[in-house]
Amino acid sequence: ASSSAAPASSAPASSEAVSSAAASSAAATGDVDLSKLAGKKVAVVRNLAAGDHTQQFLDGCVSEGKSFGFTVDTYVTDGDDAKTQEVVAQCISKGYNGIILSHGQLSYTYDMLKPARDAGIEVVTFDSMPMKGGDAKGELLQGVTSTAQDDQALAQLSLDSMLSEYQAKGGKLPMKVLKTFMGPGIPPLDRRNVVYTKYEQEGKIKTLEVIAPSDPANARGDMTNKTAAILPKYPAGSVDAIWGCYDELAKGVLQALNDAGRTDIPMYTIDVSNDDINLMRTNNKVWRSTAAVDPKLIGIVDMRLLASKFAGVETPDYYNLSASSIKTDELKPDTSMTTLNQVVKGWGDASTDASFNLPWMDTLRKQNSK
Amino acid sequence: MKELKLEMRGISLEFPGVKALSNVDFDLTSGTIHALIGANGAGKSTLMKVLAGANAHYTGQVFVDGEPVEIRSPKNAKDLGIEIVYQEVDVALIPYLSVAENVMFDVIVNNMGKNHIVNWSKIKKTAKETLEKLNVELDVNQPVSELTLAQKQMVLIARCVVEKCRLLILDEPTAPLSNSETEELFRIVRELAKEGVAIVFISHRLNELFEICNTITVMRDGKVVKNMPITPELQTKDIVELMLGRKFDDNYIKKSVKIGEPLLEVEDLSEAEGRVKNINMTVKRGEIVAVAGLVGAGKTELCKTLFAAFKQSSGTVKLNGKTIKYKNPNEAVKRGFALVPEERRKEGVLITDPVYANISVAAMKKYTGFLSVVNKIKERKDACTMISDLGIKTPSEYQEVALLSGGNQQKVVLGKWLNSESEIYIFDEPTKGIDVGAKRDMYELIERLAAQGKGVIYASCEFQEILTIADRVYVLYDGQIVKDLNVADTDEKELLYLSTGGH
Amino acid sequence: MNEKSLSAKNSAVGKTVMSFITKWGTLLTILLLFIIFTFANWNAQTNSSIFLTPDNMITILRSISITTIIAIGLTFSIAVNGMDLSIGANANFADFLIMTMFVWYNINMGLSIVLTLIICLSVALINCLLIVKLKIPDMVATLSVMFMFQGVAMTYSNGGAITERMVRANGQASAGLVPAAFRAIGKEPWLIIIMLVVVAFAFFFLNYTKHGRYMYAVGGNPEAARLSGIPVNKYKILAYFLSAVFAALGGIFIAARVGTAQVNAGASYLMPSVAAAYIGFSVAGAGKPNAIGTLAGAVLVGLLENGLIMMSVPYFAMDIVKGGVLAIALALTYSQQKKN
Amino acid sequence: MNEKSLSAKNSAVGKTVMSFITKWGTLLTILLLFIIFTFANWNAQTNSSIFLTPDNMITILRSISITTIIAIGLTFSIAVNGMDLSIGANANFADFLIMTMFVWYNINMGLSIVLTLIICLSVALINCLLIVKLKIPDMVATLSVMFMFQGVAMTYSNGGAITERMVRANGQASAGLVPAAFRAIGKEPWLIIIMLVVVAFAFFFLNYTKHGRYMYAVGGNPEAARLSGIPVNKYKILAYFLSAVFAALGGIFIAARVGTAQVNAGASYLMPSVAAAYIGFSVAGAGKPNAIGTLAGAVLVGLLENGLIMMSVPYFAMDIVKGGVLAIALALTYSQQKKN
Ligand SMILES: Nc1ncnc2c1ncn2[C@@H]1O[C@H](COP(=O)(O)OP(=O)(O)OP(=O)(O)O)[C@@H](O)[C@H]1O
Ligand SMILES: Nc1ncnc2c1ncn2[C@@H]1O[C@H](COP(=O)(O)OP(=O)(O)OP(=O)(O)O)[C@@H](O)[C@H]1O
Ligand SMILES: [Mg+2]
Ligand SMILES: [Mg+2]
Repeated sequence: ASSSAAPASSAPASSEAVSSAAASSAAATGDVDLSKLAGKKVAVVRNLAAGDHTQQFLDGCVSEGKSFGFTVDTYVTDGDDAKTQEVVAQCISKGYNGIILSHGQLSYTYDMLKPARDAGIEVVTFDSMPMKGGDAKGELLQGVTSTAQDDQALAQLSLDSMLSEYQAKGGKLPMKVLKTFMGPGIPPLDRRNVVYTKYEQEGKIKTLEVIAPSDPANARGDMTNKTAAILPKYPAGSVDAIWGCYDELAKGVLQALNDAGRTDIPMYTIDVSNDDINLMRTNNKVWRSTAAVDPKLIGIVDMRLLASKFAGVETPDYYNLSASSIKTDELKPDTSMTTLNQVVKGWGDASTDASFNLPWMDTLRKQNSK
Repeated sequence: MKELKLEMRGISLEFPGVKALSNVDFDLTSGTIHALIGANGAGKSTLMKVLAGANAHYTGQVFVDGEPVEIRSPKNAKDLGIEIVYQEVDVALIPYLSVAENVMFDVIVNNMGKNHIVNWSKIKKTAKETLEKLNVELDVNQPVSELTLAQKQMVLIARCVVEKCRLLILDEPTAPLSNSETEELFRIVRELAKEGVAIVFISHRLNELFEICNTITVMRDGKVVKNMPITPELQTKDIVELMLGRKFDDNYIKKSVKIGEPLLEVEDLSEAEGRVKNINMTVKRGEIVAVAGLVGAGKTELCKTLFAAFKQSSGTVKLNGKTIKYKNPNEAVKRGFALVPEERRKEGVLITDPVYANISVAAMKKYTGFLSVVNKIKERKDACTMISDLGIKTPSEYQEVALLSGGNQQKVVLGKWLNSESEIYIFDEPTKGIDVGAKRDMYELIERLAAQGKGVIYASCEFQEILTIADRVYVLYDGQIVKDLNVADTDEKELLYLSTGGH
Repeated sequence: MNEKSLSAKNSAVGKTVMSFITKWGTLLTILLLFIIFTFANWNAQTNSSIFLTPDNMITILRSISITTIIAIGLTFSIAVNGMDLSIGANANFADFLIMTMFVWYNINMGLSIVLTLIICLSVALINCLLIVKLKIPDMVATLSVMFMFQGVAMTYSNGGAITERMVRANGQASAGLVPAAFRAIGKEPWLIIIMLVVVAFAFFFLNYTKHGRYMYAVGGNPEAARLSGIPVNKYKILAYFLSAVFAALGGIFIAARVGTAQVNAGASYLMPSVAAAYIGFSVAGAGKPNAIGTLAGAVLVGLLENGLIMMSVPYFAMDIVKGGVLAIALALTYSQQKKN
Repeated sequence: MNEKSLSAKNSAVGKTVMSFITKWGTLLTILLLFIIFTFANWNAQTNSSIFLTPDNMITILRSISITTIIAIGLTFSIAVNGMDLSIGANANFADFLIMTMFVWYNINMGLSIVLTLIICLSVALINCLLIVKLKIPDMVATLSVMFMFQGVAMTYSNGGAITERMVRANGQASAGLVPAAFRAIGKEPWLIIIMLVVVAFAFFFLNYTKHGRYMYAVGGNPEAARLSGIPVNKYKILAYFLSAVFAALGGIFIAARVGTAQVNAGASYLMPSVAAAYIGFSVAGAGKPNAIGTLAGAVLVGLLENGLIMMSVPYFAMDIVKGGVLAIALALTYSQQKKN
């Protein structure tokens, strides 16, 4: 698995740089007054529909928070941005010590979190940027750490894997690709699309058709029906690959391929879950690889950043979680999300500096496990 | 069939705010046709609903053949062999099901035993035969919602005679029927009585009672006031007196009113689907013009076409000498038309609204001012006046219309239009279901309208009524006016002759 | 005279045509769409339509089958003049239940299906309690039950999806697998056969058994039904139980088709089911909810989606066309009615 | 005799209590919840409730305001015995429209709002065409319109969200910004004030004007209303227009509140609005859709959600409690009715 993707240009610092800086600053702090961390209450607000990815992210937050002795409450607001704002306002008046926000929109996140910061609440965000004036180039809300998956790297990993398998078989560029997509307007997908479009412009890829769900609440089933209707137009040999801009869409496509008994089109995707691993293994001819960041690790890292803030340890403004590529051929029969690290190097490794594990955290965990 | 001896003892029943029955005794035996009469709201329907199991919360005791029985559900009643034709047809019909199924409904519900599969060919055949027996021509596959009121009534009667019962209750079955249907019904009723069925017959047409009933029970204010056999000596006058509890002269003399300028002139009017054709008629100010005809002649259609509730396809309508155009009831009302429709529950009242809102609904203009705000105080005052003018029996003006007795609902419909200050009043069978006392009050109100210089169109299949109240009469046959007569120059026989197609 | 009778004849013909359209509007629309899609998707090379292939017909049938099964359940509740908004949540609940039976508890297929159906009857139980006992209007009663069971399914699964080898709360991966036979019933021919059996059952039940007729009576005029001695509440309860059974069955097929239980997977079947059942009202001039009509409604919606995608209508414009054609089909059927 | 009259008195008291509960069931539930939440969220340190703070009360009002505005629109359509399922899609459409006016076209705030409201009347236009002209049952007619306008909004935005500085198809970033004043009306006090004004308007309109009276008459018995001279179609049309206006207004506030237009943002308001309007039916014994009731319904739902979050109920269990309390509130109100 390669994580040597180009540094994310949208974020001001590359993941490597930030994480090493963080690690060194933590080392410099030396001993931390752990009593400051006792009995902290944390709210995790996730503005996406409940689902597998959400659950793993929340799991990461809760398990890590509990191990630190925090009380962690989780809220899911189903992509309803008005509701997100009310829930965060409520969390502020409820007097949490820290808030982890996932997937707030640029347009309101700054205004929404400002009162929290004013009230002295520590904040870490994931895939949401609290920028003043709702301008991505604006000033970051003071004291907040904004984390993100490295979407650019994710897109590159999956597309490169797609191209290299094709070219290894002697295929000629451009590749004829069925693209799944949803948006624009969903920031992570937009960032992935930037990379895809670049490859298109470079003449590496030619998009035959865009398949997109019109019912976001039932993306998977919707994609099955849509793909099923499109497939008859493309007899075997006329499509070189399918690109799944995220796994939920890809799984819908896979179902349709299975229904039609088609194994002639390989598929390359982004994101991973237990379900995905099962399907990759059972459809190894079709689903060739996926690029992903461990969603649980995201939750863990966000919680660690928050803990560092409680402890008064210096934290970076931006933090990008690095992506890995998971190849179907590498999967073992018993591989699952928890054992993925046995086949993918560095996967979900929560013990390293890069995932922000600091020495005093181990001490804290030990204290709390007693 | 087993003889039936039914006794009701000390039956009482209360509704919120209304003591509908107090300590009523009532007896029935096989083979008799028992008339039950009383003013509107006297409690006739309520008493019969006790027998039918629809008023489960009665107190008192019912005995069948000397044994005490509990009738707490319709099923109990059916098990005892009691069948009822309810006063309001739409209480008992399932509109979107076919005529056949509606006729055979009780058979399907109660007499299929352990059989779960419906035998459609048999159902249709039996339904058809039953309707033929009643001399009714109907397509049994048609949904009931497409039928006219009279046809619906016949479907309900067919339902009750399709299988033998021990007691048949007919609650004002003849109200929407004209003579010929009534004759058919009576024929069947007599046959049933001969076969030993006990029959209760409710009607406000007193002469009918003399025709077929043996015994009569008179009710007033929820009590039985008299129980007697019908003998040749008995006079309508006496019964009416018992009913109303006061002296009553049923010999109504029409007051003469000055007839003025032509108010409404209709030339060559036809309905879009040809249900009435080439209508020519004139109504002068102060004149009461009747439209006579049998069921199906098209009286309702004529009334609704004049009111633009049915589409007018050709012809002209002149009001005060000026040709007017109007395409729907809203525009008709604006030009001064008022229609008391035939099917009160479906077309006349806002059934779940209080009485006062029903009375004001067609006269909103009177109660609204700035920003269309409703003057509720005036609205309720007028409603109270109307309630007392028409003698509507209701606990208060706030009572839901659905909870009034049939005749009182009809009075509410009348009240709605009397309150509206229209120019042309169209009454389609307005006396249907209202008692003799109220009928007289209504005549007086209609005359008062005439005296104020309004025009009145009065459609009825009861020729006696027409002869009493109208100045002139148009006879309708098959959707066309066949004759224009002065009431003074005609009689019931001629009207009947003309309306059955004689020339 | 001659002229008059001629025009009368013309108008009579016109009336017949109109009443024909009214009766068969939905089916006509389906036929029309079929023809349009066949020729719009013509492949000049092979000189055949890529729409009108056995494979694609099966694809359409497959895609409508779950909707149809759930909509048939809804048809029963509408037949008693009710409305069951809990069907989507119920299907979702069933989806989760059966998946956990396989994955968490390793229960065999037959037993899992039976257990799921039985447990899902609790939805009907609560619906009936609220509607029949507590007299809450159907629409809101089932709406609150919808919320409840959305929550129940989520709580049961801890807010996540149920998949093979998923990690349970105790940190262990679950051992159970989804039986291959179960996955098979989520594919043709089984899925399609079962859908047809369900439609046939509902058709027979509603039209040829007295129970079906009672339901219509209850729906058409509850007062009349009560006064005729029909146990109105019993039949309302029956209708909601049937609705729950078919919704649960639909949920089981979602599981069989997908092989996992996804959060809220069932919810998206509510609206298409409502559409199918209502479109079906007037098929063949029934004027009331009926099994064949519901099937036709589902076919219309499914056909439309399939054909439009084939014609590469962009996904975001699809809903416009879908809504439009739906409106046209309905207009054909209803516009001639109730005018007198 | 004495005993009898005593028991009669008792039962009379019992009856009064029951009828009181029936009338005020929803409000009682709200009060109860209020008390429960106040004490369940007691902060021992400050000896005050973290629930009962001015801030949190404002949060609740703010959170219900958009739902209430949309639900008031729905109240009009239910008053004429209709049903407008297109409100969610309409709100969504308005959300997109107004955002593009700001972001794409740089139109000023006043004009944008007016234009949006006007354009959204097209939803009402189509609803009325289908329902009034073509006689399609309200539920399916508006369902098909819902699909249509979901599609229209998506097509208009090319399938994506509308955000400030978004990149248009031509590769250029849009220059328009959302006016700060516009964002301000999406916050207290404006949002709350406008909600109250909307409720007051609907209350006045339905209860004190003849138009409101006519709407109820049309809803109660359309045939009798027509034959009483009420222009039934006109009032149906008016109801659907009001429904569309308030749905669009709701959509404008979604935009003001969020600052972007997200795909299908309006759809999630449909179900809560339906719930609010139906819960409101019986508030104060009205027995029909009414403005105060709808507000009470929205308050109930909003209060519940807020209180449960305060009590840290996990997100996946929230729906169970919500559904349950809803059912209880409805049961209190309805169970005593129509028994006589
Ligand atoms: N369900 C009910 N709730 C309240 N009051 C009722 C109800 N049913 C009947 N009443 C009242 O009971 C009284 C008797 O009504 P009933 O229908 O028996 O009269 P009726 O003799 O049949 O009159 P009509 O000749 O008008 O049909 C009336 O005052 C009526 O308002
Ligand atoms: N909805 C309808 N559809 C078709 N035909 C109808 C309809 N209503 C009435 N008709 C027909 O119109 C004619 C007149 O109907 P109707 O019985 O209402 O006349 P009427 O003179 O008012 O009689 P009634 O004594 O019942 O009031 C009949 O031939 C009837 O079959
Ligand atoms: Mg009566
Ligand atoms: Mg008539």
